[in-house]
Amino acid sequence: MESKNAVLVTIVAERLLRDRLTEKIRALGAKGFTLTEVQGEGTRGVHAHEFQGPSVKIETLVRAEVADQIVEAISKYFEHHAVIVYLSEARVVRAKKFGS
Amino acid sequence: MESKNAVLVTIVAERLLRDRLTEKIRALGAKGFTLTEVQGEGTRGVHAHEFQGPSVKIETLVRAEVADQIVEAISKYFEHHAVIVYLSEARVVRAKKFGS
Amino acid sequence: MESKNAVLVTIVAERLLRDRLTEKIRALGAKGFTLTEVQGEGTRGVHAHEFQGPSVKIETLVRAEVADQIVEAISKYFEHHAVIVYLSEARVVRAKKFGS
Amino acid sequence: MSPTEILATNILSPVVLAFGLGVAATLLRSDLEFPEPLYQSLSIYLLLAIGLKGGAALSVTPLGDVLVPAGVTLGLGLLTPLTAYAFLIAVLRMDRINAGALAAHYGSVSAVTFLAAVTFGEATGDVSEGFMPALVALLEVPAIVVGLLLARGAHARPGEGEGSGSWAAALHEVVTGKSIFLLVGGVALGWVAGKERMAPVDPFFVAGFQGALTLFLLEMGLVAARRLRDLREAGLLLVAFGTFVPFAHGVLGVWAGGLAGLSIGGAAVLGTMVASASYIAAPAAVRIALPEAKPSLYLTASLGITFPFNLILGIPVYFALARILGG
Amino acid sequence: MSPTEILATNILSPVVLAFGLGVAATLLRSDLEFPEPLYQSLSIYLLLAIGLKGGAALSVTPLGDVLVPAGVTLGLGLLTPLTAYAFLIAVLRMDRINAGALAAHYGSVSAVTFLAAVTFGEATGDVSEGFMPALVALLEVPAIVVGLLLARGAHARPGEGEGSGSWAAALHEVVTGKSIFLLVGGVALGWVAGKERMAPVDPFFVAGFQGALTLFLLEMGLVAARRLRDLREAGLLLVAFGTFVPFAHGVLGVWAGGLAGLSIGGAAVLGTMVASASYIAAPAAVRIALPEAKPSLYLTASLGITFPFNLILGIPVYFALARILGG
Amino acid sequence: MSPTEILATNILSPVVLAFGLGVAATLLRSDLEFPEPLYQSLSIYLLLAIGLKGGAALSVTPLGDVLVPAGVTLGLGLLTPLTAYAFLIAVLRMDRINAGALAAHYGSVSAVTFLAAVTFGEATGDVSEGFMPALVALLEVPAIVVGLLLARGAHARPGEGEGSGSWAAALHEVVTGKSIFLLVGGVALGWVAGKERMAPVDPFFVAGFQGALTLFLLEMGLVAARRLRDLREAGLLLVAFGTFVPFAHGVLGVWAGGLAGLSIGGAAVLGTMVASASYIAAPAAVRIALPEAKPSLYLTASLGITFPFNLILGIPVYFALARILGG
Ligand SMILES: Nc1ncnc2c1ncn2[C@@H]1O[C@H](COP(=O)(O)O)[C@@H](O)[C@H]1O
Ligand SMILES: Nc1ncnc2c1ncn2[C@@H]1O[C@H](COP(=O)(O)O)[C@@H](O)[C@H]1O
Ligand SMILES: Nc1ncnc2c1ncn2[C@@H]1O[C@H](COP(=O)(O)O)[C@@H](O)[C@H]1O
Ligand code: NA
Ligand code: NA
Ligand code: NA
Repeated sequence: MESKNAVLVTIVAERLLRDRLTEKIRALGAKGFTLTEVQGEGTRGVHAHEFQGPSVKIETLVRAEVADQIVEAISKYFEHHAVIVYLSEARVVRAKKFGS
Repeated sequence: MESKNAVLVTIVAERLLRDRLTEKIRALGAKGFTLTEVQGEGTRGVHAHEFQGPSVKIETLVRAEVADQIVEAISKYFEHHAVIVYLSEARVVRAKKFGS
Repeated sequence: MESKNAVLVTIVAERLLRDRLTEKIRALGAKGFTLTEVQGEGTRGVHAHEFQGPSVKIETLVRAEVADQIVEAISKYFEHHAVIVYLSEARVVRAKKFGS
Repeated sequence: MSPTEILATNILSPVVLAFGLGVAATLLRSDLEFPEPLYQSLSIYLLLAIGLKGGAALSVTPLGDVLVPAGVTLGLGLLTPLTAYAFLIAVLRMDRINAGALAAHYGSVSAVTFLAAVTFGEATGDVSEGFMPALVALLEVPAIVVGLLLARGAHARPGEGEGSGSWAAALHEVVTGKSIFLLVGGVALGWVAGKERMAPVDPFFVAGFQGALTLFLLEMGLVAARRLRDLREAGLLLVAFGTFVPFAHGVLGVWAGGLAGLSIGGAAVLGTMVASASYIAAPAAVRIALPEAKPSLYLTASLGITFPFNLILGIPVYFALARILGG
Repeated sequence: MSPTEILATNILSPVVLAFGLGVAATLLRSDLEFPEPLYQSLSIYLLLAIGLKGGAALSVTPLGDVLVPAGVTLGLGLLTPLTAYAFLIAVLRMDRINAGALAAHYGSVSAVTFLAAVTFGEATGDVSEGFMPALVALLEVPAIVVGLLLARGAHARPGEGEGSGSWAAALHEVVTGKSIFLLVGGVALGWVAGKERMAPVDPFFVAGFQGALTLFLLEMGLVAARRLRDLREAGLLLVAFGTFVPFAHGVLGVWAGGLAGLSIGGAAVLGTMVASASYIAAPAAVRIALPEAKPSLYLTASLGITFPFNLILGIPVYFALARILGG
Repeated sequence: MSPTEILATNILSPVVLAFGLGVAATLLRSDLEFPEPLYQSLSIYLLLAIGLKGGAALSVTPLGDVLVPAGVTLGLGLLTPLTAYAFLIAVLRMDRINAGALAAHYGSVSAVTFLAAVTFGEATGDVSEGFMPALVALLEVPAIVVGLLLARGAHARPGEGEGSGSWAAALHEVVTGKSIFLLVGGVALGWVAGKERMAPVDPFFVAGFQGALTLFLLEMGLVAARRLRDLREAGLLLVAFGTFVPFAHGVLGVWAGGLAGLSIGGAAVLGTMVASASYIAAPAAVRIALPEAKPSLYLTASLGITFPFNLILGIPVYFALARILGG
């Protein structure tokens, strides 16, 4: 099967952002996402899971433009929330499924 | 330590495919895999976890040819099952361990 | 936002190494990490989770030099422990946050 | 008891109220959610507990008393998938794959609905036979097989990517699937050990049972309410099927239970079993054997329509009916 | 009982000892840890169980007996965030955002501290009114709202990246947040079902309760001890706030409870409620409405300072006080 | 009771049947599996509950009655690793690292096997002393240390990548490892609180215990059966070791228990403790101190061979023996 490039956007955030972030990425054109419960440690040291439950890792395969918009949208939360986002390359089949 | 390239194959699938997929990738030459329980949303919207338990994410480091065969094998499930697969580059030490 | 390259180091290890590994990567300059509980199968076939609980996947975004040092440090465990490590490319914003 | 009293007794029971509470949580968009392992642990506990209770009861029941009810139950397990299937093909003009999938669900049993009926009987004094749980196992398996046969007959080509394995895999799932295994295994364990040896585990499996069931129904409410969204797409015809067919099955079950010589409570519980639609064992097996069938269809029907219908309306009606026929 | 006896009764209770055991585990760097779902499941169980118990009691209590205590509780819920806020601004010179965040916590209630007080009362014979859990719900909500208002008043600009949604979202969280929903929902369920219909679930929710609470406090010890590290940074002033203000609130609560006509046990439990600081409902709401407030600050104060303080010292003192005032 | 009756009583107990059910599930390739957190939660509950029970009993036992049994237990904890080690070196010609690893396991205790023995005694009327759980803690720790010393003596070079830390880390794990911490902590808690203060938590920790244990053994069956595969590779010699040595240890334990003045039940339970092989505390410590030892070896032996052997055959035999020696 011939495969195409897509961008894998990975977001790790404290749980309370979960629904806001998934709605956001859907609104920006992501066709789906995979959510994993994780624990983490960063520079902020918010041990949010004690009252929020575990943090969430949200992974979504999208095309480049969408990826940049997601990063843009999430950067709004950088100042006050425990959240990071990073991009990596991925090759997918059924590129349409991921909006490429 | 000198490192070599390997391909990281990531599969996200509804739980009932778990054993079939792990057996398949082993048969195709994967030397191992890492399995994570995840939740997800896609275009199909099978909320399978209600009766199957959480979906599974299967990650396996293999060499390029094996990676393509795995994608080939999994594409059989695209039509009717909740499953996606994508490839990304990784650098490993002990390349032998991963069949490279 | 302008983004920079970082290296994503992924470690999968039997649980008892968890604290040793997280301390190690912090000592080597990682600014944070994300930890996921996983199951796995490899060439060693230590079903450690029966007495240790699930294995752990540790992901940390660092700059290239740190990544290599982490691989170096972890290779000490290759002989006798259930552990793997691999590197992949990632693009991050707020490069400082990840020591780049 | 007057009809209204019977309805009240049901709606005001902790079990039904907990279900309502769960629905409310979802509708109010509360962030209440059960950790997945709690849901799984409660099902394991409940299924095993039912089995153990039924097995222990079986160990002190003369085989003769069970044979006829068992035979009748088996018969209903073979018949009801056919009636459901016929209705779907004739009235809903549904394709045979999805019709077979639904037939498997409506022939089979919902363990929780069964438990709600037993609980209701205890509250109203119409206690059912102790061996009823053993009949659940009898009713669950054949119905699923019949449903799959109805669909597969229409569909020589094996499930994609699974070769002929899929059919075998489905049968294997039907018989060794966790819910059926726990139920049957529990019956066997309780029956072999016997009522007396089971006494030390009663505080855990018997005394704690009602509370655990209440907690589980809270979660069921959360899950079922999420299905309500899908109801719109599902359409009125599916709602009609999900209420009318179970009701018809329920009446049939109560009547057959009476003929089989079951007590009023027993007949009503059997009616509820027949009326209920599986949403654990059946979906798992159907997803394996009929991947092309729409899960949203059978899950919405059994979980979003039929489960609440039986829980709130069906059960008290089946009991009232059993009294009329039985007394 | 002599003061020392009262202290002993408290410290030697399984609940407090379990907390100590948890602290010890963390200090000894034991690898003991509770799986996250167990922690979540125990909270769901405990909160629902309190609610059910309170609701069932409410169903057999003449409304008249509850009105005055309810009014007084409501008043305390509006007052105590103000006193906490004033203290933080005046004495600790804290910025208004963090002061408001802490005020929300100290006005609200810690369900576990409440339970420890009820348990202590049962051990010493000063049993509290059965409807006290209903008051917990009353005390929890308004205090959080007042705390947020105090901070937001100082801060027109809405929380980053959430637009005006954040304020609404926070209110929504306060009312439908899982801990409050389970508590209020449990009260409603128990009250609607009534004491008699709740009987079958008692073995699960009532008999098992003390043990589950003990297990939960073991985990609380693990969690609280992890906060001790942060104490150093927190500094003496925060420790002073985390002990003095709760104590003052406790005295106020005991006194007001007496005036409201509560029994000695009831007054002491009300005092404990007022003295306690929320570490589930409040943090969740505050994190949403005031993301710029420091979680390490309010979690360390409520979980690392005030919770142990009330558990070990506060509760017996509030009971002793209630006896002096009440007897 | 005739030997066959004794065997029957054991095999037909819910606990043993549940283990068999778990084995069956694995052999039938059922998809039944316990969520990891349920397994962890049940172990936490069981270990803490044993400890609390033992501690509460200790609080009402004159110290004099415990001293001799305690001393004997300690002695057995130092001796049995040596006998196991000698057997492995002499008969199996095993390298000293793996021999030491296994010695640590066979000197130590399997809490679940201990519980099965206590349960069996209650079923047959040979009730054991209430303070037995305290002896479990005594037997567990020293044996592991001796086992590690035997291996380490052969092996100056510290564990890879851990520097000299590994040895200290292992000792730390032995003493603060979760299973031992819960057991010892539970004993301490129950002993300090005293029997009377523990009464309110009894419904949770005592009444529910047998059922929880049954559920846990179902999971143990699932896990142990997975080990059967590895048996082939393990070979007959390991099977011989995993049955003969425990049996010898068991006989020794029963005899020594009698000398120590324990009741028939007590002696049989002590025998079972000595005969059993740890599969939680020991593997964790061994994996840290002896990473080069083969986990498949010690887990297969203790979990796949010795655990079922003691559960099904050993326990009734140790009780029969205790009767012959004791009566
Ligand atoms: N360098 C990093 N590598 C991987 N994950 C990180 C890193 N820094 C932060 N995280 C994750 O992002 C979450 C929030 O980080 P922070 O906002 O820095 O506290 C943490 O809990 C981690 O899960
Ligand atoms: N664009 C996407 N990015 C990440 N994960 C996805 C994406 N689409 C689907 N998935 C995952 O694949 C599963 C099946 O997708 P689907 O077959 O589209 O329902 C979903 O449950 C998600 O976990
Ligand atoms: N080829 C692979 N791809 C992905 N994960 C692997 C692979 N090999 C090993 N692992 C992971 O690393 C752990 C230890 O591997 P091993 O030391 O080979 O037993 C396994 O439990 C897996 O989770
Ligand atoms: Na049915
Ligand atoms: Na308060
Ligand atoms: Na031993």
